[in-house]
Formats: sequence, structure tokens, C-alpha cells
Amino acid sequence: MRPDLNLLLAGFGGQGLLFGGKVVAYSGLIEGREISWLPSYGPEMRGGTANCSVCISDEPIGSPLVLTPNALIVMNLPSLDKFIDTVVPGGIVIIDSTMISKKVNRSDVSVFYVPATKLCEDNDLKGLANIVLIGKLFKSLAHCSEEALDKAIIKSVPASKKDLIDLNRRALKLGIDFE
Amino acid sequence: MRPDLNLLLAGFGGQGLLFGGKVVAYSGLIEGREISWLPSYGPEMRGGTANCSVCISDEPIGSPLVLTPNALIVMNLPSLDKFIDTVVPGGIVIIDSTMISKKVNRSDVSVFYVPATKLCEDNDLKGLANIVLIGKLFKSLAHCSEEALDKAIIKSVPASKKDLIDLNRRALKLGIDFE
Amino acid sequence: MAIVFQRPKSLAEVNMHYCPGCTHGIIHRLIAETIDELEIEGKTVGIAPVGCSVRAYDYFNCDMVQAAHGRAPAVATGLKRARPDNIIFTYQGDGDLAAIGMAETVHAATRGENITVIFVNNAIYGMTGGQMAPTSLPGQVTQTSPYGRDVRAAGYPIRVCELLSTLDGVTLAQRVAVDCVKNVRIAKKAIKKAFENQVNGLGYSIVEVISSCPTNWGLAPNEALEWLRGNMLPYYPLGVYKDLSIDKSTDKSAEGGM
Amino acid sequence: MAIVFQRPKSLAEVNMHYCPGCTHGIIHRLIAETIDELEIEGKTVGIAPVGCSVRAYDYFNCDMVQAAHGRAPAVATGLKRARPDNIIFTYQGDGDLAAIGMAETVHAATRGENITVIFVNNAIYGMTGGQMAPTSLPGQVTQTSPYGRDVRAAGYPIRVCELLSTLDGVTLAQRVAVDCVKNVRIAKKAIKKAFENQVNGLGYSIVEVISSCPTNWGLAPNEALEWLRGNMLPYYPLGVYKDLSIDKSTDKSAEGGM
Amino acid sequence: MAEKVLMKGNEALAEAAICAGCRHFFGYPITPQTELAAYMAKVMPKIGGTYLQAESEIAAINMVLGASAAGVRAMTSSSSPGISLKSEGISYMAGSDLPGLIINVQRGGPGLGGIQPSQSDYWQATKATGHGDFQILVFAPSTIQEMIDLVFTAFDLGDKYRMPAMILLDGMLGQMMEPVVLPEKGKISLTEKPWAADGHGFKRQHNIINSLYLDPALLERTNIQRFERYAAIKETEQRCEEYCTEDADLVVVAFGASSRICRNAIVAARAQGIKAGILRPITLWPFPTDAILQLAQTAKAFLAVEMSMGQMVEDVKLAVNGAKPVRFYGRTGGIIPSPSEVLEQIKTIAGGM
Amino acid sequence: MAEKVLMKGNEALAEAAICAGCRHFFGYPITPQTELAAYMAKVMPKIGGTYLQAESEIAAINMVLGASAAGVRAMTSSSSPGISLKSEGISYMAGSDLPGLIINVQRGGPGLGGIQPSQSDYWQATKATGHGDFQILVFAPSTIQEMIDLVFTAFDLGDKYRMPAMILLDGMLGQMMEPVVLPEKGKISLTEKPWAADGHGFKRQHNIINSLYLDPALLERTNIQRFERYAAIKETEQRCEEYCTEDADLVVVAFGASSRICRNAIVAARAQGIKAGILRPITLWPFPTDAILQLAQTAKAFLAVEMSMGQMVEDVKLAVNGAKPVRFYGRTGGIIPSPSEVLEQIKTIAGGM
Amino acid sequence: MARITVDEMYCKGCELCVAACPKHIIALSPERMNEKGYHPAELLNPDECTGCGSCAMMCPDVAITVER
Amino acid sequence: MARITVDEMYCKGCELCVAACPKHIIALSPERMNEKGYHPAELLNPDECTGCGSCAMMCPDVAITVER
Ligand SMILES: Cc1ncc(C[n+]2csc(CCOP(=O)(O)OP(=O)(O)O)c2C)c(N)n1
Ligand SMILES: Cc1ncc(C[n+]2csc(CCOP(=O)(O)OP(=O)(O)O)c2C)c(N)n1
Ligand code: SF4
Ligand code: SF4
Ligand code: SF4
Ligand code: SF4
Repeated sequence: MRPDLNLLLAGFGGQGLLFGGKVVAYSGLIEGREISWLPSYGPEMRGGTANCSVCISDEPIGSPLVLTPNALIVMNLPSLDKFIDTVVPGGIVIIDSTMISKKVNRSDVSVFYVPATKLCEDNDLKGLANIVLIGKLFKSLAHCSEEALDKAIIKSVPASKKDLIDLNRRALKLGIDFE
Repeated sequence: MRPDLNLLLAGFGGQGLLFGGKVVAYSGLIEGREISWLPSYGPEMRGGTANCSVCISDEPIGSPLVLTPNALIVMNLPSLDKFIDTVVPGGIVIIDSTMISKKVNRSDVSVFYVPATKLCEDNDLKGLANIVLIGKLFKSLAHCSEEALDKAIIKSVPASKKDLIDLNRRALKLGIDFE
Repeated sequence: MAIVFQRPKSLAEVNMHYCPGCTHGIIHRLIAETIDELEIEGKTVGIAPVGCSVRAYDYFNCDMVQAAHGRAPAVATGLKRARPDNIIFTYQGDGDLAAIGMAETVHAATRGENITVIFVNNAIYGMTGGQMAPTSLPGQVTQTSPYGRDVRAAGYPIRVCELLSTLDGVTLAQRVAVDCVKNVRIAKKAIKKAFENQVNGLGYSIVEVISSCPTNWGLAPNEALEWLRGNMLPYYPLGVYKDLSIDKSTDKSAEGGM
Repeated sequence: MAIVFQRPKSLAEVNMHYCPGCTHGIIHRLIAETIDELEIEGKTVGIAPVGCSVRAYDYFNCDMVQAAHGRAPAVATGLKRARPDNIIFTYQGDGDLAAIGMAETVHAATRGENITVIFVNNAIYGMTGGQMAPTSLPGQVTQTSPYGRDVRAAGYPIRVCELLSTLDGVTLAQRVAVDCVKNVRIAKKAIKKAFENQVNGLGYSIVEVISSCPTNWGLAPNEALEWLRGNMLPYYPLGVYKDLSIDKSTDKSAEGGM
Repeated sequence: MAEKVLMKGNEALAEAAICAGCRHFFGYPITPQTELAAYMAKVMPKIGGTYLQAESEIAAINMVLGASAAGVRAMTSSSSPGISLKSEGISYMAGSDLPGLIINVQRGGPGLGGIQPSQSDYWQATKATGHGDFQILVFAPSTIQEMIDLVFTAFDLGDKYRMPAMILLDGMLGQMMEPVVLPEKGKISLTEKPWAADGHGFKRQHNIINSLYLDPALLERTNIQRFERYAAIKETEQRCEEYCTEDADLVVVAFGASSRICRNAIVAARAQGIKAGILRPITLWPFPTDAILQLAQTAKAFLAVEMSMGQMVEDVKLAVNGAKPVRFYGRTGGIIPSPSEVLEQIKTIAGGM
Repeated sequence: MAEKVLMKGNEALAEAAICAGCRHFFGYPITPQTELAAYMAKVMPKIGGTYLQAESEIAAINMVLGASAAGVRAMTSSSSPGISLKSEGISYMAGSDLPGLIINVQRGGPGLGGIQPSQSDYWQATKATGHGDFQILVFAPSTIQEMIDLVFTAFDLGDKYRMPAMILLDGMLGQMMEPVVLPEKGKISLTEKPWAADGHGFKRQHNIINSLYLDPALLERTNIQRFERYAAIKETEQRCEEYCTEDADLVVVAFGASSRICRNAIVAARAQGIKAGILRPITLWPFPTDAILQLAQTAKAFLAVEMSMGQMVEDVKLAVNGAKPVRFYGRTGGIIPSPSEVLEQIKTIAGGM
Repeated sequence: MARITVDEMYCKGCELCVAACPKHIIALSPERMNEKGYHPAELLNPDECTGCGSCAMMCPDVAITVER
Repeated sequence: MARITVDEMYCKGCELCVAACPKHIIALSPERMNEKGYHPAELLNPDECTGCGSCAMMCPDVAITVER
């Protein structure tokens, strides 16, 4: 049995966290696993917080709400402060360090600082920081095959925006390659 | 203990049955007895049927709905047909014989035929047939004192229509005197 | 001798429960005649409101649906969207259409729903025993305006045709009365046009019929018609408030029914 | 140097949750300025609607009541009847006022309730994520009119000022916009007049404010104002649709507030 | 003692409300409660009060909400379909902790139903007068005198606990006349309402009347606090009347109109030597669970009699909790059961005990 | 087998309804069900169906009533406050014997409440979706696949029994995505509706869709006949799913979102050697009373877990009828309980058994 | 030659036809009373009837048939 | 002499003031970012400010104080 993934993605609304979560969810589905995806947003249309729970498991998923993630992707400070203590010991935390300068002081989790927003700006991939961070997640956990991840991108991008697929692939690679 | 009165008044809407019932009810109230008055009408604003239940008793009144009257006052044929069989044996039935030509063939009840509408027309008391019939009721049952009945008339007529009191008194007398 | 006037086929052969002299009956007849003349009984569905005319479902020989108080336009919308080929009419009193049902009325109108609305304005709530209606006149005594409608406390009457005429979705808005032979004939024409518009897919048509309520006005039937003429007609001027049926029938594509 | 412009006192010192560039904030400010200038904060009670401005109760320093979707005019009526000396205003979006709340709106208006209604028309349902509103323009793409508002299926937009102007109870009906400095100044005047009317007991006043929703229109804030000018203003002409305040203030007895 | 006068239930309710200090009535006409509104329309203008005929039941309840938010005693009245329309507004009032009196003169349902008396809105009144977790106080008078008294209680407890109160009756009680003694006017003392939105006058922070809590934790806390109040009410405010229950083998449970009929049946049953009694809930919420549980120790069976297809019977069962059998007898659609029908039921059950 | 796709609950409901032959959707926007309407707005115009954004929830339900009266499959969706507004209309539909699908994606209440998931409209759905004596079918899916399946069931049974059906879910299920297999299109056979008001075409007597019965005896008869149908439904249509209940000492009863959480808790409890199981009602009305009564013979205690202050627990108690203790654990206001909280409850109760 | 027939089952004696008749030849029957208790309308002077149909046009209960 | 002050707590960087300023002397700060993650507006050229208040008139977040 492969290990469960209980992923929480958190940040501002508009940072593409829900889409990122969808890519991860599809990567699980493509490998025939049980998955769930659950968004949660504040009442603001813009500028509010948004987060997304993704579960991947070989067992049917009970609660789709990830309260104690074993992987956390954060893209703003309030979310880091809010969720950092919920990560289970041994879990991983991936931080967009362009958006968050603070450092985590927990030693029982692995923390990765990825300047995803900056990387995207530098590479003409504006708005794809979310995907960079997912690249990093994949790199750290290898929760699915690279092929599944690629298919997940294809599945997640709406049919009308096919041209975005390649941009997403490039962002993914930025994250995978980032040391 | 005085006997209970369970009176049902029935006829068309507009024949003053509810008012008549009110007079009877007040006559009981004035003598310190328990009383209830309950109207029931069909959905039509005009020309429908209307009936009214009045109970007078020395005990608290349970159901105010008179299903088995010991006194029935009827002013139209459909009501006579509908209710004649509900009168308890020994009860009395008072019929406006101007409105209803049919005769009752029950021998276990006392039936009085009073051409109340005609009497009123003849005596310039249009619209007071109801009260004539109540006069008859009083004459037959003596369910209250004559004084109480007079007070009941006074109580029942709205303050703004004081001049009606005497007309009602006259109608009452017509009923009392009718043989 | 030949019969030149008789009960229309689409009117059921039953005694209507309306009070003696209540003009609801005339309006029913005009609708039934229209249905007969347009030969649409088989595809007409009428909607009875809550009000004195609630039992209209027993009086027309077409299929009928009884709607909740004020919701006839919404029910009509559902019926029409489900069966665009059917002819749908609502029959509504002033309480129904202009008080509780105001939102549904305005919106069915602005949507240009391809339906026919017969609006019976008798300036009172008939069925519930004579309360003030949104169309009761200033000073009018009713059960709930016992000292006469005080516009400062109870507000002003609503002129429905004027109100709805401001909406782009409305094809026909006409006010008629059934107080005399002449007006009844005009009313018939208006009602017929309102149905024809629907048959032709021209959208929302409303005919407001100034009607009497002898019972709750406390008047004899003929006096009631007198009162109607003397009091209601000045406040609710008869006439065509909007009529796009000619424009629309020449340019069906732009506004046609759905 | 002296301060010539600053945050009005009646506006709470909190960050409003509106999206960047959403003109709800401007309208809030104009109301707060008016309350300050008329010195009525202590007796004003505002009513927040359901819509993006639902949290208006946190933004004004006067007493506030949060009403059910569309029912602000009814709540306002209750408040005003209970405390005629208080100054009651509602703040409502187009979904709130013109869709679900249409009946309450028309009736508060026809009653001539002595209240002030600030109607924010942004041609969309903001809070719920951009559905078609009763005021969405023909052809406008929204979440629930993804192919553009098809007037044949979804009906025509409602012009609220025009509609309400037909009602005798309305004292002031004016449409303004907050797309540029000049219009904001006009809007301020209108809003102030709408409050003054109430203070003077003149009855129902409504100011329709054409406003932007950059988020759900999918435009940058300044682009949104551009779109507003180019698309909304032609459909919703600015101006005074009805103003009886002068007539009424000279003849208070006839129409005075209750 | 003041003189007894004959009064219709609907009119007595109106007069009582006025005596209890209510000066704001908002309603929409519906049978069988029209006399109530008509009475208000007559009296309110004369005493400086407000009678306002709203454009709908929805508007009416929201006007009540507004007036109540402003701190005055306010009320509305309607009948079954109208109460459904008020349900969102009632939920808002509960969620905003606002008092206010709602009268439901029930008629037969569902839908347009009929205009004859019924008790088939029991569940709506006691479990779900709207969406969400909340309760309202529900009173079920059975005489016109009691109606008058309960109008006072409803206003007082509503103000005390800051929640809506309903008087649930039926067309029979609304339209019948009985002798009543009217309360003396001007003897009430109204609760202070420092929370009211009536203009802060710069004397306090501004008040907010609101039912929105975007933070679920806050909404939960608010709900829990409200339910603590409900728990206190359940402790202290259960009311019922018992008749011949001390030694009763069979306890009939019935409220309002049907309780009157059942009382007749009990008298008849006793006359025939059957040990029957009646417990009449006066508060439907809080339901008099404690008294029923108590009787469950001595009684052998219960019989719920309702003018519905069976709704309150579930609350009786919940109270009895399986200890004794609970039977049901009901009439619906506007039919009032007769004492003799109920007696038949009593005899059948007694026979099987 | 068809390919699995990821789909949001709200969208899956919409797609399922379309597959089930529904071409008439009438709604009014409200969170958290907006995706459903948006989906309909996108698809309906392309397949010749009707998506109509009504002016209000009231209009929407009455449009459903109209379309259903005309004989087509029609539906609406909303969330808690909107359902209150629909309650009069739902009562009319029930009273007129009309089918129609109502979706309630519940959020926290009362009043405006919040926009987070909740189950606090249980009573409203199962006891009093409006005034008068009536029931509607209520289904509570717990996965998105089940949502799809139950949409079909709801339409089919609604048509069969001529009554409204509700799918009661919550914001969590509405907005989450799970893999689903969509049903193949065009494989449905729709019930004949000879009663529909769709124009008699001179081929039959005219049809009347109506809920008014001025004669109480007739209204009573109609109600009784309807309740006979209800009784048949109670016999045959109760549905639930059990997990680990065979030997369970403690049976958790939970539906929808909370049942998923409870299932996690049961797994954890079993891992700790606690004999716990779960019964998940799929139909809330008819409530799976029979299955619960059955378990009451073997289980030592029950625990109802709800996202409310406690509503379904009463139905559990009524089913168990005092045979075993029934406990309650709930969160409200939009809070979803965590498996560990539920596990704590299970442990406490198991400890005391 | 013309004639009206009043169907007494429908007539409620409202007198709208009476007022509408330009020839003033309709009146309620002083004696006859129908099932519902109304005195139905009747044609007083059949010879004068022109069959104009005014009465029928105003009859709310559609009780009148006109022949000509 | 005139001056505007932008309260950065309120500013959401919407640029309505930027467009409203007749002197074109307001811009979003390219570097600074407030707590909510917005680049607040700032006065580029204080000397040119006439204190006309156009910016303040258009600021939806009432972030601007004008002195003159
Ligand atoms: C929701 C609801 N509210 C109120 C009523 C009671 N009611 C029945 S008819 C009616 C008004 C009737 O007036 P109108 O629409 O003017 O028709 P009319 O009877 O005058 O023809 C009312 C308020 C109801 N049945 N349902
Ligand atoms: C009874 C009810 N129906 C629907 C909703 C959901 N809802 C919240 S805000 C809103 C509409 C908002 O649009 P609008 O009134 O135009 O204001 P805006 O957000 O655009 O400022 C709706 C439908 C609700 N809360 N209550
Ligand atoms: S009450 Fe009035 S409207 Fe109703 S039937 Fe009688 S006269 Fe006509
Ligand atoms: S969604 Fe639109 S209306 Fe609402 S705050 Fe944002 S921009 Fe303003
Ligand atoms: S108008 Fe018709 S109902 Fe009236 S009296 Fe003449 S025939 Fe009879
Ligand atoms: S208008 Fe106001 S919120 Fe917008 S950028 Fe300028 S100062 Fe900031």
C-alpha cells in the first residue's frame, strides 16, 4: 500500500491554489487511487484567503477535509502562521519564499523554501507559482509517476485553454529542478 | 343544575344566524353560565351556507362545536336536510316556514313551524326573522329569564346602532307570541 | 330564429360561486369566448389565483392549475417553458397580482414571458372579506382601512398598467372595464388581442380589467357599477398603455416568444 | 496646511472587505459624509442587505440592522414606524432590490415610506460570484448567462428609477454614477438630498448609483469604470426621474412623513 | 373583578396584544385570522399605534423584525401558508436574537388546503419554523381567556429570552366567542432593550442587529450560547394542565381545540368507569416532557389526539421514551374530532390494557 | 466501465439531472450551490433545455411547480435560507401531488448564518418543509457518485409517488471533487403522466392541478390517501448503508458529510479494539427505522453525529424507542467535526458501556 | 322577432341585465325563486325584445341565451 | 502648497486615484507592499500636487487625506 497524501494548499484567493490541488488530485486519480479535493474560501471575492485540501489514498476517503496535513504548500504569511502547527511530524512544508520571508522553526518537518513567484516572473510564467510549488512537491514526495503528473496537467487545463499546457509543464519543471 | 343548551342555527349567509346565536350566548352569559359561540361558513361571500353553534352550560364547555344539538333553528332547506337527523331525541326544531315548506317527519323531536320571514315582512321588521325564531326558542325552552334575554339584545347590538334595539325587541315578541 | 348569443363552450356548465352581480363572471365569459374563437381550448392551460377566482379551475373547460397566492406568473412561466406550444393564461386579482405577487408580476413582464395575464382590479380583497388592496382608492373604506385609506399611513394605490409599461418585455398593457355593454365589448377585444399575441409568439400581454365587488363594497350590483365608474375610472384611466403587437408581428425574429 | 479632505467620522476605521477598486467604497463614503454633514449619526439606523455590502453593518458608525435578502425595505418600514424620529436608510444591490426584493421595493415606494434607499446597480450579483442580475445588460456575459444575456430567454434589464417613478408615493428618484470625480460629486448631492428629504419628512427617496464590479466583470478597476461608462450609462441614463421635494416641502401637510 | 364580555378569539388576541403594550402590528390578510387584523386596523390608529397591511407575509415578518430591532413590541398574524412564507424571516429573527409575536391560526393543509381549523403546523412551529438550528417559544391556548393571558406571557418571555414567540391556535379558537375578562390597561412594565438599533445618540457604541457570522467558530459559539438559553427555558418554562391524571391508566395528550374535545371525552369515559385523564400542553416548545415522563410512571398508556395526521405524538413518544405505549388518533383537513370518536378510542385502548 | 472523471458535487448533480432527463431548471443564486446553476446555465441552452434564473427562490419553486404540472421533469436548487422561502411552494407541490426535485446544499443557520457546510435543515426537510400534513422524499448522499445515483432515484420515485423529492447535502459535498463515473445518456424511460396539465387536446376531460379542498371531508380523504402512499413508501423505500455493525456495541448513526468523518472514526476505533460500527441513512425520509430497530437488539448504545445541534437524533430515538441509550454529538455553524473528536466520543461512550 | 331565455339554474337575480336592457323589458320575477333562493330575471315584454344582447353582455352568470 | 497622504492600511492598490489625478503624479509604489499584499499608491511629485482632491474623491477605500 502506498502512503496516503494529505495535502493542504493555502494562500490568497487568486493564487491558483485550487487549480494546483486539482492537478495533484488528478495525478492520484490517473494512478487509480482514491482521491478527494475540497476547496475552502473566505467570503471575500478578491484578496481573501483560500485553501484547498487534497487527499490521495488506497482506501476510500472519509473526511476530505485535511486538518493535519502531511504536506503543506503555502503562499502567504497568514496561511503559514495558521497552518504550520497542523503539519504532522515528518511532514513536508513547501513555502513560496517570494511571498513569505519568515522561516519556520520546527525541526520535525522538512521545509523547502522555493521563490516560486520570483522564478515565474523571471521565466515569463506569471501566475504559475502554484505549479512550481507542485513541481517541488512531486520532487520531494514522488507521490505519483512523472507521467501521471503530466497527464494530470493535461486533464486539469480546460479544453479551451490548451496552450496553457506547455506553460504549466515548464512551471512544473522549474519546481522539480529547483534545489 | 340547569339543563345544557346545545343550539345550532343554520341557513344562508346573511340571514343573521351568527347574530342570533350571539343573542342566545349573551343570555347565558348574563345569567352567569358557561357559554360558547362558534360560527362556520362556506367559502362563498354571499349566498353560501352559514351556521352557528351555541352552547350554554353550568360546566366548562369542551367542544364548542354542536354536532348533536338539542335545539335547532333552521332557515333554509339544505340546512334542514343536513341537520335534522343530528337533533337528539327530545330536542326541539324551529323552522322558518316562510323559507322552508317541507315538513319534518321525526316524532321524537318537537317541531315548530314559524313563518318568521313573513311575520317580519308584515310587521316592517325586514331582516329580523332570526330574532323571531329566537323568541320562539325562548318561549319553548325558557333557557333564561326574560330579563336576561332583553339584556342580551342590548349587549349584542353594536353601540352605533342603538336604534335597532327596539326593532329586535319587537321581533322577539313576535316569536314569543306566535302560536 | 337563430341563437345569436349563448354560453361559450369553454365555460363549464356549472354555477359559478361568485356573488350576485360580481363581474368576475363577465370576465370569465370573455376569456371563454376568446378561447372558443381562437379554437385553442385543447392547448390552453389556465392558472387560477388565490382570491375569489380561486375556483376558476372548475369554470373553464381547459386544463387548469391552481397557483399559490401571487405566484401565478411564476407557475405560468414554468408551464410555458415546459410546453411552449400551449397557451397559458393567468387570472389574478389585485391582491394576488399587485401585492404579494408584485415581484413575480414585474419579472414575468420584464422577461417578456409569452403569456397572457388577465388582471382583475376590483380595488379590494374579495375572498378574505374586504380588506384594503394595493389598488384601493384613497379614502376608500375597507375592513382594514375602516376610516378610509389614509395615503400617509397606507400609501398610494398602484397603477399596474402604468408601472409595467416602463418594462421592455411588455408587448401589450391595456386597461379596460366591464361596467357597461360598450366597455365589455372593448374588454373582449383587448382580451382577445392578449391571447392572439401569445398565439403569435409576441410575448407578455396584460389586460387590466376594472371590475366590481358589490359584496365588499357594500353596494347593490348596479350601484357597484355606478361607483366603479364614478370612483375607479377617474383613478384608473382606461386605455392602451403599451402595444407593440403591431411592431412585433412584423419583426418576429427580434422579439418572438420562446 | 489644513486638512481639506479626510475619512468621514461616520465611517468606521476598518478596512472594508470590498475588492480593490470596487466602487461600493465610494458610495459608503458619500453616505458617511452625508450623515456627518447632517449631524444625524446618533439617530441614524442603516440597513445592510445581502450582497457584497452585507457587512456594511461594520462600516458605518451608526446603528445597523442586517436584513434578509431583498427585505431591507420591509425592515426599514418596521424601524421607521417604530421610531419615526430616526433616520433610516437601506443600502441594496441590484439583486437584492430589483430581483428578490422587487415587491418590497415597489410597496415601500408606493407607501411613500419616509426612508432613504441607496440602490447600488452594478449589473451583476457580486457576492455570489457573478451571476446575471435583473440589471445585467443585454448580451452581458455572466456566470449564469455564459453566452451573453439573451433577452428572449432571460428577459430585459429593469430600469428601476423609471419603474418607480410611476408611483405616487415616490418623492425622489435619481440615477447617478460614481465613475469619475464629476459624477461622484453629483452622486453626493443626490444622496444628501435623499437624506434631507427624510429629515424633512418628505417620504420615499431612492438614489440609484451605477457602480462597478471589477472582479466579476473580469476587468481592472479603471477598465471597469470605462466599461461602465461605455455600456451601462447608455442603458441607464443618469438624471432625476422624479423630484417632488420642492413641491412637498412647501406643502408639508399633504404628504408629510408619518 | 372586571365584567365578562363575549369576545372572538381573534379579537381577544388583538386586544390582549394592545394591553400588553404592543403598538406595532404588521400583517397580510388570510382566513381564518382576518378579524384580528381588522380589530387592529380599527384600534391602532386611535391609540397612536401602527396597523400596517403589508404587501405580503414576507414583508410583514420583516417589518416585525425591523420594529423589534428598534426595540418595540411588534407582532404579526397569519395562517398556515402565510407562516411558511414567514419562515425565512422567523429564522432571521431567531438568528438575530429578536423577540416578536407571531400568531398562527392554523387551517388545513398542505398547499392551499382549506379554511377549516387544523393543527397540522405543529412540526413547523416546534421543529422547523425555518432553516437552521433554532427554536421559538410556542404557546397553545385552549380557551379565549387563556389566549389573552398567553399573549402577555409570549411578549414577556420573548423579550426576556430575546427570541420570537408563536401562539399556535386554529380556526375554531380564532373564530369562536367565549366570555373573557380583559386585563386592565397600562399595568405592564416593559423590559429594557439596550441592544436595540434605535439610534445610539452618541451615548453608546453603535448596536448591530445581525445573524451573519462568516467565521464558523463564531457562528457555532453563538448557536451554542443560544442553545444554553434554550436549555434554561426547557428547565423552567414547560407548562401544561392536567385533568384527572392522578390515577389515570390512560393519559390523553392534546392541546388547543382538540384538548377541549378530549376533555369532554374524558368526562364521558370517567362516567363509564374508565380511568382516563388528560394532559394538555400549554407550551408546545418547550414541550412538557417532564410532566409526561412523570405520568409515564403511573399511566399504562398514552393517547395523543391531534387535528393532524400525527405530529405531536412524536414528542410524546420522545418523552415517554418507550416506557409505555403511545397511541395516536387524529383527524385532518379541517375536521374537528367529536368527543364520541375520542371516547371510542379511549374505550378501545382501555379495553386492551 | 466508463472513465472516471473528477467532478465537483454541485456539478455532478447538474449533470446527473440532465442525464435523468431533466430539461427544466429554475433557480436563484446562493452559496454554496452556485456551481450547480452555472453548470445548468452552460449546458441547458445547448441541449434545448431551460435554464432560468428566477427573480427569487419563491418564483423558482413555483416555476418548478408549473413545469411539473405540465408533465416534465423539473428541478431547483438552493441553500438553507432559500429553502425556507420555497417552503410554501413545496407544500403546494405536495398538496397538488406534483413531483419535482429540490436540492438543498445546506449552510450554517439560522438567519443569514454562514456559508460553511451544515446539516441543520434536517428537521425542515423531514418534518416540515412547509405547512400542513405532508412529507417529501429526502435523500442524503455521502459521495459524489452517490449523488449522481440518487438524482436518478429522486426523479424516479418522485414521479412514481407523485411527490417532491429533496436531495439534502451540504457545502462540503457540494464543493468537493471526487472521481465519478457518469451515467450513459439517453437510457432513461420516463413515467407517463396522464394527469398533467398540458392541454387536453379534446382527447380527455380537462385536468386540474390543485391543492384546494374547501370541503374538509374531501381534504381529509385526500390527506389520508396521500398518507397511505407514504405508508407504502415507508415499507419499501427505506435505505441505509451499514459498516461494521454486525458485532457493534456502539452504532454511530450519521448521514452525508458527517458520515464520512464518522467512518474514519470507526476505523480508528476498531483499530483500538472498540466494537463500533456505523449506520448511514441514505433516505432521511423515509428514515431507516427498521434497520435501526434491528440493530437495537444487538447494539448496546447509539451515537448520532450531526453537523447541527441535534435533529436526526430524535428520529434515532424514535426508532430505538427507549430500548438502548442514544447519545448525540454535534458541531454546528459550519464546523465539520474531525474524526478524532468523534473517536473521543466513541471512546467515552464505549468506556461507559 | 327576437327572444332571450334566462337559464334559472344560473341566474342570481343581480339585475345587471335589468339595467342593461335598453328597452327596459327585463325584471326579476317577483314570485319564482330558484334553488339557490334567487328571484330569476324574466322578459316582461317579449314583443319588444330586439335581440340586441345587451343583457347577455352584462350577465355575470352567463345565464342568458339570445335568439334573433 | 498641498499634499496627499495615503493610509497604507487602507490602500488596495486599485489605481483609481492614479487615473483620477489630473496631474498624473500618483502611482503605485513598485516596492512597498502592505499587510494585505497590495502595493500602495504614493505621490510621485509632491510639489505639483494642487490638493484638488480628485484622488480622494475616487478612492474606494477612503485611504487618502488631502491637505492644502
Ligand atoms: C400566502 C397567502 N396569503 C394570504 C392568503 C389569503 N388570501 C386569499 S384570497 C386573498 C386576496 C384576494 O384578493 P384579490 O387578489 O384582490 O382577489 P379577489 O378576491 O378580490 O378577486 C388573500 C389575501 C392566502 N391564501 N395565501
Ligand atoms: C434568500 C437568499 N437568496 C439568495 C442568497 C444568496 N445571495 C447572497 S448575495 C446575493 C446577490 C447579491 O447581488 P446584489 O444584490 O446585486 O449585490 P452585490 O453583491 O452585487 O453588491 C445572493 C443571491 C441569500 N443569501 N439569501
Ligand atoms: S366577494 Fe366581491 S369579488 Fe368576490 S365574488 Fe363576491 S362580489 Fe365578486
Ligand atoms: S465582487 Fe464586485 S461588487 Fe463585490 S466587492 Fe468585489 S468588485 Fe465589489
Ligand atoms: S344579469 Fe344574469 S344573473 Fe343577473 S339577473 Fe340577469 S340573468 Fe340573472
Ligand atoms: S484609489 Fe485608494 S485604494 Fe486605490 S490605489 Fe489609490 S489610494 Fe489605494
